[in-house]
Amino acid sequence: MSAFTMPSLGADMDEGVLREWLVGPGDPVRRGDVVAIVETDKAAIEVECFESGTVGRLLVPPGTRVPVGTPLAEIEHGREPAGPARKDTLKPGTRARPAGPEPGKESAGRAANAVDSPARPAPEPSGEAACAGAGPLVRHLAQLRGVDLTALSGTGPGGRITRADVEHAPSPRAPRVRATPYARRLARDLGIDLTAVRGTGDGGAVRGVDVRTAAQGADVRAGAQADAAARPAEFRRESEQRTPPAAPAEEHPGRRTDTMRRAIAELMSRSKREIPHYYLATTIDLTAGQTWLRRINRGRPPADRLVPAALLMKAAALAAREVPALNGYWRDEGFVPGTEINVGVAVSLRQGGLLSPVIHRADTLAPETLMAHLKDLVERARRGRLRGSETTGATLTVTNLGEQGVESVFGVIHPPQVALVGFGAVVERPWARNGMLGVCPVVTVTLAADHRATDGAVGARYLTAVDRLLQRPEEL
Amino acid sequence: MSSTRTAHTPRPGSRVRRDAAHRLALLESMLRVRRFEERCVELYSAARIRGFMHLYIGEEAVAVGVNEALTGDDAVVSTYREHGHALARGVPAEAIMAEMFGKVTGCSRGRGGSMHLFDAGRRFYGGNAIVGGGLPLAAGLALADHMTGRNRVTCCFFGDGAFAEGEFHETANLAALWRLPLLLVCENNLYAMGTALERHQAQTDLALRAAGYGMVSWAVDGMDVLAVEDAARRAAEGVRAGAGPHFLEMRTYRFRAHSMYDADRYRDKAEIEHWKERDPVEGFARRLLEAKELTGKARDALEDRLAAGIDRAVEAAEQAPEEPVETLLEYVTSPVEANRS
Amino acid sequence: MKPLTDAEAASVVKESIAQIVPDADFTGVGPDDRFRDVLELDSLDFLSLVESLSERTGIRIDEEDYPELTTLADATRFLVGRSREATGTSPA
Amino acid sequence: MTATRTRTPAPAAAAEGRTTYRDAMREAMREAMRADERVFLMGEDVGRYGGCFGVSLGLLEEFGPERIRDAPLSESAFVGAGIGAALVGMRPIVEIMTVNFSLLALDQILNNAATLLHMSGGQLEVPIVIRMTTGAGRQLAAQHSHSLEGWYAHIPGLRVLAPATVADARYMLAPALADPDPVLIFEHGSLYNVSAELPAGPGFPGIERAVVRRPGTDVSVITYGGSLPKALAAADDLAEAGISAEVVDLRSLRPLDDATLGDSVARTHRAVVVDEGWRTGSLAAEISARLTEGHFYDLDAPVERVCSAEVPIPYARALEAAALPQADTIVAAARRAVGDPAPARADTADQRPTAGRPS
Repeated sequence: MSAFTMPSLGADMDEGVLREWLVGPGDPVRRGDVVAIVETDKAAIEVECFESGTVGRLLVPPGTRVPVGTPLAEIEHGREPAGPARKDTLKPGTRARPAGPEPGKESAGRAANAVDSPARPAPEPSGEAACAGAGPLVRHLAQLRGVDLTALSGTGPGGRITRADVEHAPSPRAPRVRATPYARRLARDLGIDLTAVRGTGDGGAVRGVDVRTAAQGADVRAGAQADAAARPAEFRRESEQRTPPAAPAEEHPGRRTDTMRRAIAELMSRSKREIPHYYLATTIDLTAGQTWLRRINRGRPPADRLVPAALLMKAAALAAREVPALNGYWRDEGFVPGTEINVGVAVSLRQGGLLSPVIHRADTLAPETLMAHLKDLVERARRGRLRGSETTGATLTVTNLGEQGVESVFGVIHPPQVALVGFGAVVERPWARNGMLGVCPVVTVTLAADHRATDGAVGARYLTAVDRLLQRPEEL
Repeated sequence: MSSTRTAHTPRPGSRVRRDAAHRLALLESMLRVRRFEERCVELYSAARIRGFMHLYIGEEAVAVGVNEALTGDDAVVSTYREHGHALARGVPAEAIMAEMFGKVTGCSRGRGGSMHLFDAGRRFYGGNAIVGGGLPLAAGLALADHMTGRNRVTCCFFGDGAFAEGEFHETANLAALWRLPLLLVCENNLYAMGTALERHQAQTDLALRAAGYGMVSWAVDGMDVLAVEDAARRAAEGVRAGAGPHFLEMRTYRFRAHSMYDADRYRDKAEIEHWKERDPVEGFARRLLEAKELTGKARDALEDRLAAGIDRAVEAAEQAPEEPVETLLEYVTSPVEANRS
Repeated sequence: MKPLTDAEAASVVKESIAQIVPDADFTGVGPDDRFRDVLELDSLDFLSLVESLSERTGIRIDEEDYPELTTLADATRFLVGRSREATGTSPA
Repeated sequence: MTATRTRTPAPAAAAEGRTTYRDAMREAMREAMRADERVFLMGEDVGRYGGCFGVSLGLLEEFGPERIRDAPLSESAFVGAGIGAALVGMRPIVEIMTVNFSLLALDQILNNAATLLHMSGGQLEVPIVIRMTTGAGRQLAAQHSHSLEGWYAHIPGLRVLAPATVADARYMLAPALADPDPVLIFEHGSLYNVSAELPAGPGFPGIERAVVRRPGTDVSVITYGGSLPKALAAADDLAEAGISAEVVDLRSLRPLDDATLGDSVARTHRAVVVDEGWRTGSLAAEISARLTEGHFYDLDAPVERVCSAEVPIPYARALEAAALPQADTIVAAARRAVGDPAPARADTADQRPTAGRPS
């Protein structure tokens, strides 16, 4: 048996509110299933479970705020998903906690009733103190493992954070997938997200054959996705099912906005405090892009059409391939290049606030695929249905404030990234070409970059690349 | 199948030159070993030499006397207490000292150290640091000569401790059985490291026991270089004559610790002092002085000459380059097969 | 298939917008306001709107038609006009 | 490439045109002694008795007692004597009855044969060949049945060979004698009666390389010596279940041919190492570690090992059989590796990689 714990969904997350259980005791779960909705300072996020088995007791009732790493539910393991949880709770081995409610009494609202321990109040924010209470070795280890020390409560003398605390802290990085080394290599080569691959090996391990199957199905799935988009009514029904009327987002809308505001404030302050930004801008003739889009979209049903944002995003990602110095992280007083080009898409939420879901390996995606990802992510971000893995790992962020009509946006870099690309509105402007003045659609693309990592010349090279790429949209 | 030959008992004293020059040469040879090792003690204490180092001091008459019976064609297989054997054999002091310094000019290129001195050109097949380990090897050298009909002697030194090893008994039997041209020289210094002979052998007359294998076996006063030379010559002559292996028990004594320093808890100081009265080097020098074959002045000149030679060896060893670490994996397999893992 | 009435078309437009912006407050959107700006619809939202309108009415909407969908009044008019064209001829 | 059916026939007397492993080894020695006067054979009962396993039968008559030298039961002495003789130019072949007895000569093999070249700073080469029988399967119990070749493969300065085929028995000796360094040849006792047609000399792959005895695509079964026939039999069974096993014969246990092993695993992504030695600290462990070091990102399953049970090899037939790697345990390991642990079932067949299935 293992515990499903409050995940860390970002480097700056130290606690979260369990908003909703999507499973109950006795439900079989597979690794990767979405089992709960967790509200962070930024968003309500669907969190997946990383074990296969049967849900045992739910340890935390909805609405409870708990620190990262707190066990939320038990996952019982067995080859076959076991019967109802009540059977399991009778096992002596699971009686570690004070007795819960009579198993037989559970009926409606069993999720809430099944919770053994009373909701724990959120601990006093002790981040700074905890941080101060960690030795250099522990700090180093935390950095290596990407563990946020402020999210830990120390178990050492005087609340000191020990090495073990860091080692036992859940890593905010992408969840560990049980996969063979060969499957990992293959997934990387084929551009397959391992977390999405169903493993058929021992203990659900993903093997080479699974990755190949997934790769073969990728095209099929992309098609299916388009299908789903073409049937919004059906999709809506599903989402209504999944989102009960008392959805967390609506439950405390004010507070959620407040907490997200706080998180954004913290992140942006840190950025402006730590990162010496420099800014560059250039205006690009988008005639070729527009023409190409019009041609592509003609005759396609709306669901299959591309918006200019998809094209711009692709150009931004490809340019990052040409200028890798802008794609990655500033860490430990040095630039760490990203191994992939994962583009964070700044998505503004209607109720206020900002989310940055990530399109992984955006440079490798065809515009159509990228468009499908974009639609899906933006839609789910706004419904508070992003998965944890979809909000992490960005190596470069693109903002598209132009959607709101502004012509240029000088953005604030999301640390630890080193650059942010902004696209303004596509507008018609007088434009001289070949000595002739005409009216062209143009877009202003801006770059905010970290001067510690690069100098202006690198940034200029990047914008030039974006321009050049957009002149040949058919090659994107 | 080797033919059965009648045992040959050589006449004592045959062909041994007894002139003064020869005796002075023996003294010089023994003194060189003694002074060389005394310098080793100094260098070891100064940490210039490391590892195990077993000194021969007190036993010099054996190496020097036996060597008189051997020609350049003969082979020597030795033990880890082999500075004396190597020097007597003619291995240059420079090469030995450099080896102990772990230098590239060492006689084993720094791979062996004090316990593993080799000089293939002089047919000196090494210091073997496994007690008794050199005996089968020596039998093999002798077997090769036997099979190819070369009239050469292989001389194998070993201690009384090796007499307890199966390898001695296996080799003695094999060599006697096959009539191998092997000269077995047991340096009985009365201690297998710290265990006295009577505490590790039921029958302490080693020559008597060796004779049980059908070998010609004698016990010899190992503190008297002339007696050693005489016995060795007679034995070697027998070996060359095809009489099979010969066994010499050299009764000797080491004056210093088993390896550099020990507390001598296993033997009395009085016993050591008693044996020192029979110091093979000083005793022999005294005899030559008394016989007027050596003068005080000549002795001083000899000492100066030896000291200068040792100085040169130390100086050369100091100056010699270290073997580069890049060569670490060399000499594990033959260079022609250098591409092996 | 019958052509849409003005009321039906207006209702379809509002429902489609509400689907995309669940808490859209139409009291703040006049019939001639550019609803894209008022309700802050980005290009993806707008595409979803087009999708929804097309789905609900069966009317084909091309990119060239997008400028017709700027205000609630425009959109209503567009849908009514297209539905009339469509009836009598083969549906799009 | 299609896998040929290479199940090794049951031990039988040499048929017409066929040679047994024993005869091949004898022929190799005869050829070597005819070609080079420096070569001689020494060991217990190699002469009049004709060799404990009959390998040297008849050689005494041809070469005489000087070159076919019966030694007393003194492993240390005659192995050491072989080393000494090799030091001065001879080319001795020393036969030790079994690997268990070789422990009595371990001092000579490790402390002298493997070490002299190095200790002497390159002055002394030791061109000796030491042959010995290894392995179990003949109900000889715990002091005649062990497979300790892995211990020797641990020792730098030695070359360790394990001829598993009649051709290797015939052709490995000459290059071993030509090698300036000590070479140990391990002859699995169960192989002496195996017979096969000898290929012509050319095409012999030397003593450096491992050889793919049967190509396959789904899993590499890596083995040597007496386990090779079992591995080939297992490959037959696996083929019937639709699993294509590649069988790799190490041939040289030291040095290991990492390239051939790696190439195979890079193709099949799965490895089963079959080693009659005990599992703990085994040669199989070494191979598994090397594959993991060098081919981690090729591996699609943990490396499986099929070794002897950790028990002194027992006498009773059933117990002995249970202690040793067998075709069925190899099959089971291969199935685990390809993720198809159950005996072939129609409903799981689709989950297997399709590449290696016969069409």
